[in-house]
Amino acid sequence: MVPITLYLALAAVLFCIGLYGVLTRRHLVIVLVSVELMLNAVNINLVAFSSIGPFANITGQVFSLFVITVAAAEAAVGLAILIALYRNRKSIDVIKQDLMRW
Amino acid sequence: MNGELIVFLILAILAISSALLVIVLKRIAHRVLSMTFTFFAVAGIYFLLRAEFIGIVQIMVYVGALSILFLFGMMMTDHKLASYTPGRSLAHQLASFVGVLTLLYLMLRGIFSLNVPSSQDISIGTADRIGIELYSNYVVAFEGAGILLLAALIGAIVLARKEAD
Amino acid sequence: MIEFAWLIPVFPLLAFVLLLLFGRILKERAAYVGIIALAASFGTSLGVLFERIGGEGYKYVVRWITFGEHTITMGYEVTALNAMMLIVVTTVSLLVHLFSKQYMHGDERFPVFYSYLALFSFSMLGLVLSPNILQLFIFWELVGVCSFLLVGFWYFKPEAAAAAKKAFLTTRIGDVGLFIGLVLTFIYMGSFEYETIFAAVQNGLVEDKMITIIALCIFLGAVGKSAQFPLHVWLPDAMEGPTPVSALIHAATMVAAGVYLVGVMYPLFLASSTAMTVVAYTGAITAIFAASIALVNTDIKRVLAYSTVSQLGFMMVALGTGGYVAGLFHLMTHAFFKALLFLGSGSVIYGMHHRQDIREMGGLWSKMKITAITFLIGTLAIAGVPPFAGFWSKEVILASVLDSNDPILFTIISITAAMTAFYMFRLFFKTFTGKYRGDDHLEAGEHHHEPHESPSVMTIPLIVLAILAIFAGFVNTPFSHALDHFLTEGLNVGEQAHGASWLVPYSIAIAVIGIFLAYLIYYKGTISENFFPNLAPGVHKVLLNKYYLDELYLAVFVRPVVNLGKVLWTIDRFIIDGIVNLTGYLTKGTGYVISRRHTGQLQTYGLVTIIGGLAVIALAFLLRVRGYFG
Amino acid sequence: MTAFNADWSLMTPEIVLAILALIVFTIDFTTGIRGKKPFIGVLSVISLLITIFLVIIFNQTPGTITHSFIVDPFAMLFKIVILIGVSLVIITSMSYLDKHKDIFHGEMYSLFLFAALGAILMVSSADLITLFVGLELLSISSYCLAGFRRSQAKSSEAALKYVILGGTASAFILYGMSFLYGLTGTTNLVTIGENMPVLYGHNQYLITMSLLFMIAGFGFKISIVPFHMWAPDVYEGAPTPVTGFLAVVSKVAGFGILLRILALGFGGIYKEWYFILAIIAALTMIVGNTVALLQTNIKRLMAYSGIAQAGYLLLPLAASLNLYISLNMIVYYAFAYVFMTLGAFAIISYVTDSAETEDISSFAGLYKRSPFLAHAMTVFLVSMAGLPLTAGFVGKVYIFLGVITSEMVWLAVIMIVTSTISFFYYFGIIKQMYMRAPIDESSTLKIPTSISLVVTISLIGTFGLAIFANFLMNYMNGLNWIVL
Amino acid sequence: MIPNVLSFLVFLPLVGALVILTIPNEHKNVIRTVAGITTLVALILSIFVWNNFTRGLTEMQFTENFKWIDLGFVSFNYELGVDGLSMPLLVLTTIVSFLAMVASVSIKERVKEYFIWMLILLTGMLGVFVALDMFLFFLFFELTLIPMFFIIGIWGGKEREYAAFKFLVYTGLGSALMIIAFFMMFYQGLKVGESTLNFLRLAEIYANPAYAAVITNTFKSGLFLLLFIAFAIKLPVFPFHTWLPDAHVQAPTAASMILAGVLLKMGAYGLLRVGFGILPDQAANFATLIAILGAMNIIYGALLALVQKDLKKLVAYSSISHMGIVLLGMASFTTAGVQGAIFQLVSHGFIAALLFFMVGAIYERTHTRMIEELGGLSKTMPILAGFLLAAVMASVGLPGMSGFISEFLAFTGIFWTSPDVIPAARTIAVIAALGIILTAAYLLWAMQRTTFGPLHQSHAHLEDARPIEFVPMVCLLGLVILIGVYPAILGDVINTTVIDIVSKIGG
Repeated sequence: MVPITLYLALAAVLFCIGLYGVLTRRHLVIVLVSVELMLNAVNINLVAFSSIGPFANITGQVFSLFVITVAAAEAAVGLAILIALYRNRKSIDVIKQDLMRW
Repeated sequence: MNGELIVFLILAILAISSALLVIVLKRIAHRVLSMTFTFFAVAGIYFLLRAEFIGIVQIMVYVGALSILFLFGMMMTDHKLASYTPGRSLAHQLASFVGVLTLLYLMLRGIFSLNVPSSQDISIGTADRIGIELYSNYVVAFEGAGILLLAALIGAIVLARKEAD
Repeated sequence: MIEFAWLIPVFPLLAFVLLLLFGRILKERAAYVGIIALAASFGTSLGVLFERIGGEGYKYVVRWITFGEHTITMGYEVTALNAMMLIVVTTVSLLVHLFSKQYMHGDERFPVFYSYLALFSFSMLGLVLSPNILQLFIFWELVGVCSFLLVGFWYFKPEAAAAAKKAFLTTRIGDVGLFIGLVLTFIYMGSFEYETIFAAVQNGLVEDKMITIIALCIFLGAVGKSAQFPLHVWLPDAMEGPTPVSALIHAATMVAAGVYLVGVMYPLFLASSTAMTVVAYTGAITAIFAASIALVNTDIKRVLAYSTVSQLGFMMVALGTGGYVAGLFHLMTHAFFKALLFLGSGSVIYGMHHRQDIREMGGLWSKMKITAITFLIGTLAIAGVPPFAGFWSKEVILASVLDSNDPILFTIISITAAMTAFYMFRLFFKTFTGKYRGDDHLEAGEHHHEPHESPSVMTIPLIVLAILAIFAGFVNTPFSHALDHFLTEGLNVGEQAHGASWLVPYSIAIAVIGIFLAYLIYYKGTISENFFPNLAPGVHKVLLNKYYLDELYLAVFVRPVVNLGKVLWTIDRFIIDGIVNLTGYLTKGTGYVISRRHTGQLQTYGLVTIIGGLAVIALAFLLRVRGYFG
Repeated sequence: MTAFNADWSLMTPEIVLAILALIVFTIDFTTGIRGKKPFIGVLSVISLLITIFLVIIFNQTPGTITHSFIVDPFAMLFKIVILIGVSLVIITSMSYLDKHKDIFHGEMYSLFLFAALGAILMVSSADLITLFVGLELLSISSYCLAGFRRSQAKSSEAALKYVILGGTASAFILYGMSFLYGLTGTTNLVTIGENMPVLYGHNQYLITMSLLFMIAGFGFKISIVPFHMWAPDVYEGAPTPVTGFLAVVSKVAGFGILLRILALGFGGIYKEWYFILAIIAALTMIVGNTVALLQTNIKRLMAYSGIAQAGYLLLPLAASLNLYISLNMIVYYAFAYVFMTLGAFAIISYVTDSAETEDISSFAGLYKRSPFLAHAMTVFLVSMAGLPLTAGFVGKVYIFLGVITSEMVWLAVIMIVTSTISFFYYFGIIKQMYMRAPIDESSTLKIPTSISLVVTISLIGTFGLAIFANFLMNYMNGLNWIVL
Repeated sequence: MIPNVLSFLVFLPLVGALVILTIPNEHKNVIRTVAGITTLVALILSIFVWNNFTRGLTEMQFTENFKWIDLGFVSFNYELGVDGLSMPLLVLTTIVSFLAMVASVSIKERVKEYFIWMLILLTGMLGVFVALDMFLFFLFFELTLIPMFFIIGIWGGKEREYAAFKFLVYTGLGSALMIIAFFMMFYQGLKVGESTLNFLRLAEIYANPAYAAVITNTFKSGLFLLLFIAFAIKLPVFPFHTWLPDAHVQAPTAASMILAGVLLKMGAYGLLRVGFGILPDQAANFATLIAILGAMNIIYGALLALVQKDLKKLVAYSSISHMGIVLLGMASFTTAGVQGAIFQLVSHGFIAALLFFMVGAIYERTHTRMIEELGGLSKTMPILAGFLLAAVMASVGLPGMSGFISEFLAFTGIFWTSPDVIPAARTIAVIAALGIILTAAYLLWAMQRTTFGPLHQSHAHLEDARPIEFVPMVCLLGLVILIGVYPAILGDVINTTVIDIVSKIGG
């Protein structure tokens, strides 16, 4: 029987890796991937709580279902924007995306 | 019981390491691949948690759909960038690292301070239970999600559409 | 009749308004408006005087303002003193109006001049009629303004403009003293009404120290107005104004207001020996000081001006030594003969085509007889030769000084009297006797003007004044103290001194010495003009430069103040306002610094968000732990 | 009670709006993707108006569906604000779209409608899941809308920044929510709120953490410092009506939901978090107002001004007040904010388009080119600066009074001082309009009906709310805001 | 007896502005007339109020009151009323504004906007003087900022925009402090269960010893200091005065007239109404400070005026100097002093307006305000020069003109002050009295260099006063002299209120 804290810890780690990815990677696709990672971490939390949490019930898994849906939608939109941007700038280097500043 | 722990540790390590690979690898294809592994591992975690339905959804959506989507996205844009050295200034990377680490520390501290009895009986996340829950209490959200997907669809089409004609 | 006393100032006021509105139309006919108005006032005041001599007084007041439960009233009052003053003022004023008609002839601002004169007459008469000291102060200031206007009448002459400003400012200094004096009076005596004040003083409601302070403050006002040392500097400069103005304002009436003020407040002064001494010595110093300058000055009007200052000093001495009547008596006589002298000098200047330096004159006796004779009468009067008016008044002054048995004062006064006789006759001799020196000083292209006698409209006033200068003295002689009784009855001004019998010959002697010396130097020439200058060249130089007082004031008061202003302005602009602008810049600066974080790099944004978020939360909890937010 | 025997009439407005939105979309779909489609715009506005009407009808009586969907005055008022906002935005964009061929009209309108749907769904949901879905519906539509000028690099860039940071923010929110759920076993805010004090006793740290994660996430949506960094860029890049939409609708909706969570979920442990908001509010006002001083791009300037305004809106929450009074203030100011900001954006959208520059100088000499717009703009700016005879003034004074009565004088001082600073840039625009010569003297603007309509409505709103404030106030005073 | 006469009075200008809004730009004269008539009617109304104002009452008169915005725990009320303190200022406002309107004929471009702003400004100013509710007061107080910003910024001189912003933000900051103080005051009242924003009610509450435990003296003192600074900025008091020279100099003539004539008075009015009215004891405690600042203002302003090269700046600084007398009078806490302060408000209102008008008229002709570029103006424009001289004399405090009365009363007051209110009152007073000399010095010096002296060639042919210009000049001078000759006309209106204010200390 694995204690819930380990699951949560795993989630936390993944979340932070994702966050770090968002903050530092240059390749936009990877940045989007990192966002997905964060959402996955959230899911782990939800599922863990819903299975072996103090008040275990199914709601958490329903929640995670919605999260997955939204994540997918977000990824789709993100990539669409990515492509539109690529058309305009011929680059998906994050660092180059600073037409607007100050 | 220990077996479960071992499985968990394997999956966890797999997940974390492949997640790290997503960050550190050079070739973009490799990165997306390792991302897929991460998703797999996570799915495994779900099974470990007896959340079969979610696990399956995870595999279908993430491993199936999203990875492909990302690969497409990667192909439609240039992949030369992949060969770049990770170009953020060291200061930036360091700052991010410190920041994220602090955050992680705070989170873990909270997580390990958690003092609730984890319930022994594992509730099994079967499709029917989820379905009932979904259509009884969360029907509103469900409909909302439908619209959301439509909106995302429209948006994605409009944005990704070729400028021609 | 007496209840119509208010008409006396109103006539000139009407004239003023009339001239203000229609001056442009009236042109030189403006003179008649003024003359008629003054004549009317003169008539009325004669009537008032006779009734006052009949023994009745009159007072009428209306509420002026109420603050808290205090009420101040305004109105008019006829007393013995101001009945006398009314006559003096109206007479001289009327004559000056007449005189000016010719003297100012052809000046483009002729109507303006008359309107100013009218305004002055109004203010002066109002001053005289005031029932309380606040109202007196109000008119006091008004006459000051009139003097400012008239001195600066030829405003396009820089000297005139400067002189006007100087006159106003210098007197203003005194006025502030007076102002404070009034306020204190009101606070301690609860009223501005003379009776109330005097009653308060006599009943010892106010401690002596305060009485002294008040008296001195008020006296400061008098010092300013009556050009006493050290505030006398404005009067000589004021001679930049038209000569009739000098005669009216800076000889006969306004400058005497200071003396009049002391006279009016006399019981207050009497109550403080300190104040009396100060008055006496200020007067004495002024007298000899001015006289000494007059010895060497060569501008006919300025000599007269200094003599005025000196004579006012005499009056102060008199008042300071308890000679209430003496002072005011001299005030009256002086008004007449000094007006005479000024108008005389005016006539001379007119005859000399507006040249004023006595070194360019001489020998005018033959050329302008009436002027010369009347001028001589004036000179004799001021020199104190019996039976002319000046003699009598000066005699009483000496009497009261002697009575105060203060040897220093007595000597000063005696010497000054002698000096007076001397410089006046120096003036007379150099102007009217000897040969005409006008042509010696002709500049290139300037052709000879033959000096000529002035027309009758100018000489008639001279004659009238000459007569007054002769006979005015008889109202109060050692043999008949008419004025004495008239002024002092029902008034607590102390016992009036009536000098020892030897005073008459003594004062005559003094006068004669002065005259004789002048005769020797400037008529006979047995002593060279340069004898005394060579004797003590330093002194002569100092005297010529009026003791360098103007320069001193400039260096000690004017320049430092202006510089202080400049310094403060710099501070104001660069420090006080600087701070204001700096705050603005700092705010902008903050904005700039912050905005630089918006680099357009979304990952920077994320980073800032994370770090910032952590920081904010840390800060929040830190403050919480520190016990803020309860 | 399950969903099957619930009183669905409560949801009428949402359902109707959803249907109408779909109809609009279908019509657009059937009429081809290109070309002008003003009728679609009109349709959308009509459907929104219908929804407002329905909201007023059906949301009078409080009620709930399976505790996941609540109808209460709070929800109703926020819905009205939001719907009004969206309608104004759509009307504005009708004239905007005429000028910009590269935008697909129908889709834009549909997305606006979906976003509106998401927003109103969000503000009346008391369940984390419903709430989250609504939020994402709003957000995702906004991401797309921000990038709608596909030919413009700036637009795409804005969308990109928005989607990535927005996604991260969602992740934060969700992470926070996951703990909330885990520790209570329910996603229902009401239940959570009931257990909160006890829960806090046990897991103080985790609760605080989850709260902070949510504050961070929602803070991003309502762009408060330090979660505001994205706003200026996105506002600048997005099509102007969309900027208006972001500045008003998403912000107000975000406030609504933040309020809902804090009030319902964490109301019990109020003392444990208000001070954080206080500090955030202070920072927000300072940063927003000071940085705005230097802006030359009008949309960017409005972004910072919007940040500052968010600070003011946050104050009632930060100040430890009676909840209902805070709600009074926020709702009143929200109304004021909608009118003055959207009025301003309508003008900005039109003026910047006709000048083909977004620099403030595009307003130069506007008083000559179009007095009406100039005067109207003046009114809106004055209102935003919080000067008299406008709704902004009343609202600001009201909030200020509240802050004072909560004994947070330092906060009050910061508020009033920063809003004085804001005079600089608001009147800087006025300076351009009245004290600078127009770039070309001749050009007088022909104002399209749609713009003048929006401006007029906003003008009426801005003045009306001030002079007849009492109607709204009286109504709100009588309210039992939140049904528990 | 007109019902709600005050509301009519206050909002009439606003209506006028709306009317003008409907008139097309090119009908300049129509616009001018409408504006003029509106202001004239306002003037007549105010005089009507003045006449029906019952002397000798401490109560507010012509009161109006209804709940405007009810916030549950408090309500912003629409409460108007006048008493002896506000009555004269009300009339002052209408008079000066009307004359300013007349003086505005010199405005040639953007006439419509100009008059609209002027009228809105008038509403604001009138409102300030009649509002009894703190919120309302603040509203009108702030309202005056906007039009003045536009008027300075559009029709002003070279540095107009800088001046406009400085005025806006600086005085805006002042009102910010004010509203903080107001609401803290309200909140303390709320604590003792009295929810009101009404000045008079608050005065009662703060005077009530029963509440002393909650409304502590330290709190009151802090409050008063805050209020003082807030109003000091408007008044203005050294060192918060630096906005004034810029604003006054840059503003167009009419605006300068209003700025100096009315706007400054709002600060003093606020100080009297709120500071002295509600916190009399604290005011008394700070009396020394106020008196010192007053003396400082007098001397400082005078010294700076002495060295100004720009005639208008000189007048501006003279305004600062004259406001010092107001402070001095207030601080004395004697009937004489306070009445003197109010007299000074009114008299300076007229005199400053007149001076600024004269300066404006001269500038209009000579196109310079630099003193050394002027000179000998009496030659070419005797009438204007004459009026300028009269104005200067009034400003110097010549008896027979209103300035003297206020100076006299104020100084009597400060000399009268009991030592326990102000320890060194007399020293301060004597120092301040030197200011009188300085005033005479700088004004006469300016006269000597502008109207006197040799004529400046470039001004050989200048047109003298136009008929229209006689209206402001004669009216203002007439009023100055009227008050100077028969001060009771003003004194009787204020006296009772003054007694009331003074009686409050130590109560």
